[in-house]
Amino acid sequence: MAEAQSEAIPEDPLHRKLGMTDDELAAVVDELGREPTHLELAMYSVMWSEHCSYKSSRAYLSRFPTEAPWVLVGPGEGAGVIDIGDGLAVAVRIESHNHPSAVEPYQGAATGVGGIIRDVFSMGARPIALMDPLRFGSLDDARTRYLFEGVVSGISGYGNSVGVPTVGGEAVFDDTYRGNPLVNVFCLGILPIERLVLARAEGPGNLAVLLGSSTGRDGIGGASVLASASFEAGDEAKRPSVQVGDPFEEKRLIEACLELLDAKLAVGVQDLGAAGLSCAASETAAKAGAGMDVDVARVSKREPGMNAVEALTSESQERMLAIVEPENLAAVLALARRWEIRATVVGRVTDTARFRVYDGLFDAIGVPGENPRPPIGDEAAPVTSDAPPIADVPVESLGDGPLYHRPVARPAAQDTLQAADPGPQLRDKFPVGSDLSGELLALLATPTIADKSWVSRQYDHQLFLNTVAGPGADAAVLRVKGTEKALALSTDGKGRFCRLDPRTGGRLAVLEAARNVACSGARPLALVNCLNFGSPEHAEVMWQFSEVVEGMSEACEALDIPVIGGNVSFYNASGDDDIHPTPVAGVIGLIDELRDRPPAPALRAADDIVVLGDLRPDLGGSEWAAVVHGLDGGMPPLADLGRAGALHELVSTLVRERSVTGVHDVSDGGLAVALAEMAIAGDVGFKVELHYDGCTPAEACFAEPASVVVCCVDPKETAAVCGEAAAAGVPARVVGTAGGDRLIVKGALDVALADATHAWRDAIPALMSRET
Amino acid sequence: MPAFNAHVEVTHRPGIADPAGATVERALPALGYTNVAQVHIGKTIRLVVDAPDAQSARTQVEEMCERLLANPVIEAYEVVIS
Amino acid sequence: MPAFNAHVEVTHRPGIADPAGATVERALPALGYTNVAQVHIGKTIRLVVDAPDAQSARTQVEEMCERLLANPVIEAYEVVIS
Amino acid sequence: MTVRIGVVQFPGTNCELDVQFAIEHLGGEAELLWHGDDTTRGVDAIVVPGGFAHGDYLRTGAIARFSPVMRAVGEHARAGGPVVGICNGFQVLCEAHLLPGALQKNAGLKFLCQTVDLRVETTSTALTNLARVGDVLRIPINHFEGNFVCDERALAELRAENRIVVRYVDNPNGSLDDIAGICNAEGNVVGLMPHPERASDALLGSDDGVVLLKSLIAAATTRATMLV
Ligand SMILES: Nc1ncnc2c1ncn2[C@@H]1O[C@H](COP(=O)(O)OP(=O)(O)O)[C@@H](O)[C@H]1O
Ligand SMILES: [Mg+2]
Repeated sequence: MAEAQSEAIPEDPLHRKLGMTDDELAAVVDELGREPTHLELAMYSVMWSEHCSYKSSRAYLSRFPTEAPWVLVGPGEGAGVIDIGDGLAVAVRIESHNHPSAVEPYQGAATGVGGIIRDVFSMGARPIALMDPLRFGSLDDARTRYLFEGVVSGISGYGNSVGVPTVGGEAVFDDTYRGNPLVNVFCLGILPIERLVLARAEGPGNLAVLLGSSTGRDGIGGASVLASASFEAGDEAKRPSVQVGDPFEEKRLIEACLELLDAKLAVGVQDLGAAGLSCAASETAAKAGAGMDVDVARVSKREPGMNAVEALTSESQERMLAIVEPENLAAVLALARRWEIRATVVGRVTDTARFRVYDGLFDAIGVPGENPRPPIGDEAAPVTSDAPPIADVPVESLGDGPLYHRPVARPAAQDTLQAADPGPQLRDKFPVGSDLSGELLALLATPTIADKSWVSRQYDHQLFLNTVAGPGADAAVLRVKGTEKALALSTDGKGRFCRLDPRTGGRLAVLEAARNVACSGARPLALVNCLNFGSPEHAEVMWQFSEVVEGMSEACEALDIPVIGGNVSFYNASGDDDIHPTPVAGVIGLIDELRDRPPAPALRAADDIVVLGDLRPDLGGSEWAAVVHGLDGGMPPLADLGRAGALHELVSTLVRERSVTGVHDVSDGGLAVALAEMAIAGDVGFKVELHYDGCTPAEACFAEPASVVVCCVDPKETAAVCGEAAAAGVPARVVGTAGGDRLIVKGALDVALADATHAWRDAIPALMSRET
Repeated sequence: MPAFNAHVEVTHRPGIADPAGATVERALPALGYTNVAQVHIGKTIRLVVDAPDAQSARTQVEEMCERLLANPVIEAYEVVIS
Repeated sequence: MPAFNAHVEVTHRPGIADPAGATVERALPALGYTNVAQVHIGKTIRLVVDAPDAQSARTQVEEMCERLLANPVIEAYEVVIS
Repeated sequence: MTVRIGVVQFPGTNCELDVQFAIEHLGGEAELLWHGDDTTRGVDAIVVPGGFAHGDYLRTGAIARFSPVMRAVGEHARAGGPVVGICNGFQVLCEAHLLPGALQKNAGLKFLCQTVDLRVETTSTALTNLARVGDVLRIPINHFEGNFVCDERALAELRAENRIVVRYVDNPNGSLDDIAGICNAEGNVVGLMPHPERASDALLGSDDGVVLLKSLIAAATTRATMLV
């Protein structure tokens, strides 16, 4: 490696500029038995970054229960895959694109959608649904409105065009996210089981074919220090780190890759995401226990003068790597030509167990034209050069990043925070007999609770003719064509609860998603999670992280839901303040037989209203206490896993049997808000009486107990429903009836349905049309 | 105050992908134009602004570009006042 | 054959509504620009065309405009060759 | 007799499988027509479905209309064969001059996916022959560029010749004269922004689109009979 010697890194602590510690560099030197070349150092720095290596979180993630007979692929692949019977499987993945979206909301969100979709079709699944759990600061702030507007347009612009409907999501507003919005995206795909493919570079002699966009200087990030000619500080600012998404390219890639897999023309497929080609090529080889030679000269570059570091670490969008047997190459190139996508042989699988990069290894047959005029391909790729590699490392070592056990400490202020129970103050302020009508209207108009049609109307949520229940339902329900089955999806997670008590908060995130899925009559099959946290270098954040993972794991175990994938996003902070710990749980449920539409979260006139579950005065972290009254301390609601499981099973059964005409779970805003939402959806009022031991009327209305579901029941069925509840050990109370045009909780509130509807429906549009 | 015509052209910053331009470039050969390259698609904004003088008109329009008309993170712009 | 730079500006035909321009015009006062009117948003296409001379380059680009780059039902265009 | 309905597929089209599914669900037979093939393969009727042909870059439908298949579609249309453009397909038919006018960005400058009420204005078309004038159908729209515009002469002609096929009851996008769909002078070429295939099954919330798709199948049948 004569060349490597001459390129050996200077005294200058370049590795630190790349975000590597001295120990990490020492580990690289140890691994290689020499100093790394610039290119090698760049590859290690991206592959060993927090984002790619999970070095701070890996130690905890193994806590999640991941096994069940129906799990085909668990965490660690592009997407988790479960068997849903009938020869079909479902691939699911969730990911964050928080930081890119804070810099450029439209493109940040758009490329987040593009990336998650690639994860899903890289498994051989056709992506059929997206969800977008979003968190922003307060909409009173103009910058937040700009971010919110941009993120929603970005998801709409990319998702609609690429042809994957966005069937649900969340939009939560809390000051903790002011400087650091959370943009998580969830994608689900469906596949015949025999098309399942893993990202494996099997078979020495097989070719690595780069499909899709040309490679530009986008998103090179930290490695740009190396990419610039003179290693002057500040140079990196000149490079575009914002990536621009091209949904049209991605749409063609989806079709081409699925056709490729249907025709069995590829033995493995992997998307290019973080760390670009260096990650995709080395990972596929490492997973197969093989080696990989990459020819950087063959990478189709968007700009002149790009060097090897740039070509290998670029995060240009809409690119895939397919591992192809040489005899299938011609067919692959023909298929790529039909879909007008670029296809270039950039590497070959070896049996060396090493990842080697060459600048000129293959002969270029069929001269690659200049961008952007595909289809471009080569007919074969014989080796023509015997120049030494410019990088040569053990393939395993790139993926084997360091593992950190960072300091963990419960925050000193945690006790004080938990002791600040909002209950007593609110009890003083709203004694029995207070008129709570204004409180209800205020809650309905908080953006977190208010109607999200402003968002979901911008999303195609119907493509593929599967959407039985879309935005507005507790869980999205998608029929599975060709079967009687349907899938139910929900994403949830409340950062305020996790801040008060992360373990309980972790449990609550899982419970809420599972509860929503139960409301559609489904049983939960799997969970994916996106863990959004502050800096792992803060011991308090690591404590929150470990507790949340513990809480989520406990809930998953209790409810028997395997975790099949996830994503960790650290370093989320507004200024110096870490965000509230915010796990998002995405639960996928299965309905075995769906013949007609499941009951909506709506009231039907003249039906009885039945409340199932334990009402409790849990106000800590509630929308009413924290947002309406600014009291954000206390303990989160009790998360009794056994009680929750019983409730979910009962609700799911009642819905499946169609014993209820409407159903909705209690979450943000409490029981009164759940009832009001059902009234608005059904365009009918209600009259109920809420008196419970230990709860004032205000607490009964606005507390957010974890396991409560409201049902609307045909009076002829009420006795039977209560009987089933009793048998399941779940409290059931008939609280009143639906009817009229007023929302009435006796002795507590009385609001015109029209006023409630306006408050709820107009809140977000009014804020978004604000001009200052 | 006199009125000035401002003409703003907003383009992608160098190095930022231009999918629309690339797609048009790919389509042209099929229409018989094999002699066309480097297609880039941008945006123009024409407006009339009241200002004491051309210099002040330019300053204001440039400020509008930074704040609203262009996205400085990915776009470059050019202002012509007449 | 020499290469020419072509710059095409596509605008709304007079009488055709320009919703994007109208929206920007409505947004500007809130940012403090009360002195702006007649906002129109259009599109530019820049390309490089090989042609024997400037006149032939122009003829070809105009033909591209008629056929592809602009929609004569709603749009007008202007070509500058350099 | 089984009629064959061709559904055009451009790169970027995304509603082709939905249209095919909905037609087959109603007993028709549908097959995809690849944009690069200069033939309609003898189908009896053609749907140009929704989506984002060529990414909608430059202008919706602008690039798609040059695909080889569009020459064959034009021929089919001029010979009186039924052609229906849905959403992006409507935009393509306008660009291809098979229908007058153009579709601009929605007045609110936002993408809109929502179910709207449509009033049927004429039944002498390939898409409405089984409906009744005045019927109000609940059908989803799903577009950013659905704001129909044309010059005054064209509008006068559309009105005079009774060629406005469906109107929005509550105009969501600023379309001229509340136009949601129009047809050519013969009524065999129809373009509309709403998606009848998305309202073809009560399980999905509405089956008001069935009458439109059945009309298309009927038009295809008539056409096939004529040609026999
Ligand atoms: N960002 C979004 N994208 C799409 N749908 C959304 C979004 N935010 C909220 N929704 C939809 O609005 C409805 C209400 O959301 P939410 O209040 O979070 O429901 P829940 O409390 O049942 O979890 C859901 O159907 C959800 O899918
Ligand atoms: Mg819910």
